Amino acid sequence: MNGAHDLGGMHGFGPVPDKDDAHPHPEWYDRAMALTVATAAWGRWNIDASRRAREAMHPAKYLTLTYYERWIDALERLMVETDLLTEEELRSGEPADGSFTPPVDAEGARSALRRGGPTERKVDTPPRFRVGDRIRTINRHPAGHTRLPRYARGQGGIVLRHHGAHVFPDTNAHFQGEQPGHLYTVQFPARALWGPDAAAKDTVMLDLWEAYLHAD
Amino acid sequence: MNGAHDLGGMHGFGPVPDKDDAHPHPEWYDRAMALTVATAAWGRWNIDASRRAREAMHPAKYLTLTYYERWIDALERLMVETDLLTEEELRSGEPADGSFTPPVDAEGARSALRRGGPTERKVDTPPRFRVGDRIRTINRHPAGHTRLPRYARGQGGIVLRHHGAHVFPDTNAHFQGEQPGHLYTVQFPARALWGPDAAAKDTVMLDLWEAYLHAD
Amino acid sequence: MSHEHGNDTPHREHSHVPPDPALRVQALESLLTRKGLVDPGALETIIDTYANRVGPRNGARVVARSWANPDYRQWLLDDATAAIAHLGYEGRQGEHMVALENTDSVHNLVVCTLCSCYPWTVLGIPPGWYKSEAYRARAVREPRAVLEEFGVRLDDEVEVRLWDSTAEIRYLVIPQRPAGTHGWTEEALATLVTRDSMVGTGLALTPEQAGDAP
Amino acid sequence: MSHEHGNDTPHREHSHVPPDPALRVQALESLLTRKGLVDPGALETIIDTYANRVGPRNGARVVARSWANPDYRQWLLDDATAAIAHLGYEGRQGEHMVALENTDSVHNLVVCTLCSCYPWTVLGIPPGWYKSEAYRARAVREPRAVLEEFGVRLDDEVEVRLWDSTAEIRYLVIPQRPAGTHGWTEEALATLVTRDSMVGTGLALTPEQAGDAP
Repeated sequence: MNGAHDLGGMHGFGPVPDKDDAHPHPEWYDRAMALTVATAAWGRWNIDASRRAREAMHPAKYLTLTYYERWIDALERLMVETDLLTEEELRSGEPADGSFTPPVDAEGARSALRRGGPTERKVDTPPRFRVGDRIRTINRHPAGHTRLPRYARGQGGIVLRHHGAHVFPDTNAHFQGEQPGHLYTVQFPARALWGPDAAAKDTVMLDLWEAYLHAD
Repeated sequence: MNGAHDLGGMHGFGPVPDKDDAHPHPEWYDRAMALTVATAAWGRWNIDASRRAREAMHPAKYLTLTYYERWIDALERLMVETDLLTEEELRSGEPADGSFTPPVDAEGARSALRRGGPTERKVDTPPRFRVGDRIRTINRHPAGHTRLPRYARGQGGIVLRHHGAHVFPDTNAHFQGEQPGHLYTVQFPARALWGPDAAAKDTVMLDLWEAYLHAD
Repeated sequence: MSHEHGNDTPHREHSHVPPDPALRVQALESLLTRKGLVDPGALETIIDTYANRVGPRNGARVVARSWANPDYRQWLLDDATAAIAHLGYEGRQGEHMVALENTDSVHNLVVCTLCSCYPWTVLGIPPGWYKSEAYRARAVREPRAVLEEFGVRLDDEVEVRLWDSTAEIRYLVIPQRPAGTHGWTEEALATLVTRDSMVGTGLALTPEQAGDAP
Repeated sequence: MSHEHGNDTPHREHSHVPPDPALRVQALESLLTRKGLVDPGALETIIDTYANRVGPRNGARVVARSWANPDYRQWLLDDATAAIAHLGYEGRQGEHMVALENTDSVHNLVVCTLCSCYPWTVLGIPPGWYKSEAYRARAVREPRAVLEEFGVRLDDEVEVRLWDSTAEIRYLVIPQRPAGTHGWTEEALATLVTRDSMVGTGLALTPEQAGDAP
């Protein structure tokens, strides 16, 4: 979706804030992060669905909420969407049913963090592109989740690296299957993306799935 | 600028609101509009500068304010920028000096509305393009005001109409002169802009200055 | 910025919405009139103009004449600014007009994605939906879905021409003349011309929809 | 929607910011633990992991070894995931690692424009500025201006390579080894490796900046 999350190239946000990062952060940041990680162990959604849920907000809301507020807002909606919570429980704060068993305890959480969630998959189809190939990205504006940002649509670049096949976010985010596809790092001249104000030497790299690319 | 005002193609705003337009609007809308029109008669800014001022907000603020709040916010800043008001007067609400004479009274306002502000200008340079020419828009991302929206950058189209030369917003908005340039209506296939989800027959027209175009 | 919010909330301050914009406008009006920057009579004239004198009835009269008078229609298509001024409608936000003709094969729709440009001289002040983020964002990308929301279903064979008002050219859509209006006066025809039909989000009313014959 | 606000304010409701996100998180945590959806010990483990065990010191150790050991450096450039796992750093948000080598002619900078992807296993939780709208919006369009804000001035001859983390590949920048560190131990070298230098918004500290010799 062309949402407020697709920030690359936007103006108007001012200088990068708090570059010395000196402020201690409030404890609820940690707890929001930990709740998000701990509930993921239920396996009812995936990282792409999490991102999709965080993006699926009115743009004014996205830009008004702070970072972890977006996480919590998305988490609540994901838990309702996947039947772990009801709207009524969220409203009241009272569990209607207390008979669940958490999927991970302290030790399980430690293992899950160390295991992570690799997204590389074996596929039978060979990659369509090789390192050095010239490609052009598609120019689509899907209503659903995608990882091809607006600034890089319809642009020409060169394949820099092939990463094997990875889970495809555009389907996985909507529980429509992993549909793994070949993933490439593509290099774009900064001037192609941004015009002559960019430095002539500079380049921009994105990791892009084969479905985002065609030969140029 | 790539601001929150550049809304073409965005997702996440939901259905078009209040299509029956049944709500009576509050009186302050009219007064915000009238103040904006009446102060324009000072001639200290132009319509492009007004638009520039309305865009020059943090994106969260732009999307949070209602329409006429943006107008008033921009008007206050323009009046300070052009020395008609001071920050202190805005803060206190008290004029530091009451010796001004309004540029238009009731009759003058009526005349000004009827006169409007035509933007066509005579220029010596002939138009570079003719009706039917294939052009491509530039892909630039200026920090200042521009009227080439993001969705139409780097796109190929056909010149549909020539409107003579008009005041160039990109300079005029910043008080850098009218620098009139030839203005064309350019027709783009909807699918070129939006991909295969658009209808094959549909087209999108934009009014674009020569500086935004090169031959394709 | 508050330390309490930590290090990624510098935009918090920007989300502050003044509690009452009406009071802010009132304070500004008071300041400007007392400082002598604005004449109260000028304000009343401007408000009265768009509340009572300039509105979609102007455009309806233009469209009705173009339906009734082929020479006028041709003039309107060739030089809308002059043809519209001939009926007395000219000035602010109507300095450079273009008329767009809806036909069996073409439907025109107007938007301003970057702000809310609108032909004030013939349609008055734009309605809220025209200025909404949703309309500005969506009309250009999915005009047919937006039209369906407005109750306008177009045949796939019809080309939608979407006009994004990026300069000072202002567009007036000439809707198709409804069937069953042969011989109607311009005054009667004008009652069928809605504001939405002149933006492209509606069609002209049929005599049945208008509910009364001339 | 309130009639008072009229017809173009349907998004007003969306601008509502919950007055206290800390209370919202507390309520959610209470609900989830009482319902048996989350184990309190799991939460403490996760918080402790990123507060005390996983952070930029991990990445600094990787970089220091790559400075001290050419074979390790080559391994890191060839297969960062394995070379980093060899030092014990693996798992969530570090499943697929790539190391980027800064040189006299190339400076690498990492951003995630679409969310805030970051190599947790080697750098921990991202700092606020990395997650900020300003950094996400600007780093990709004007990396040199952003670098100047961070106090990093690059020669025009240097190519800036900007990496937008759009997939699950996570990037670790290997900053250039500062002069005057010949013969330093890995432990001493690691003290020169800042978090920012591994994102690309900083350089490694010089011995003078670090303030103490090994």
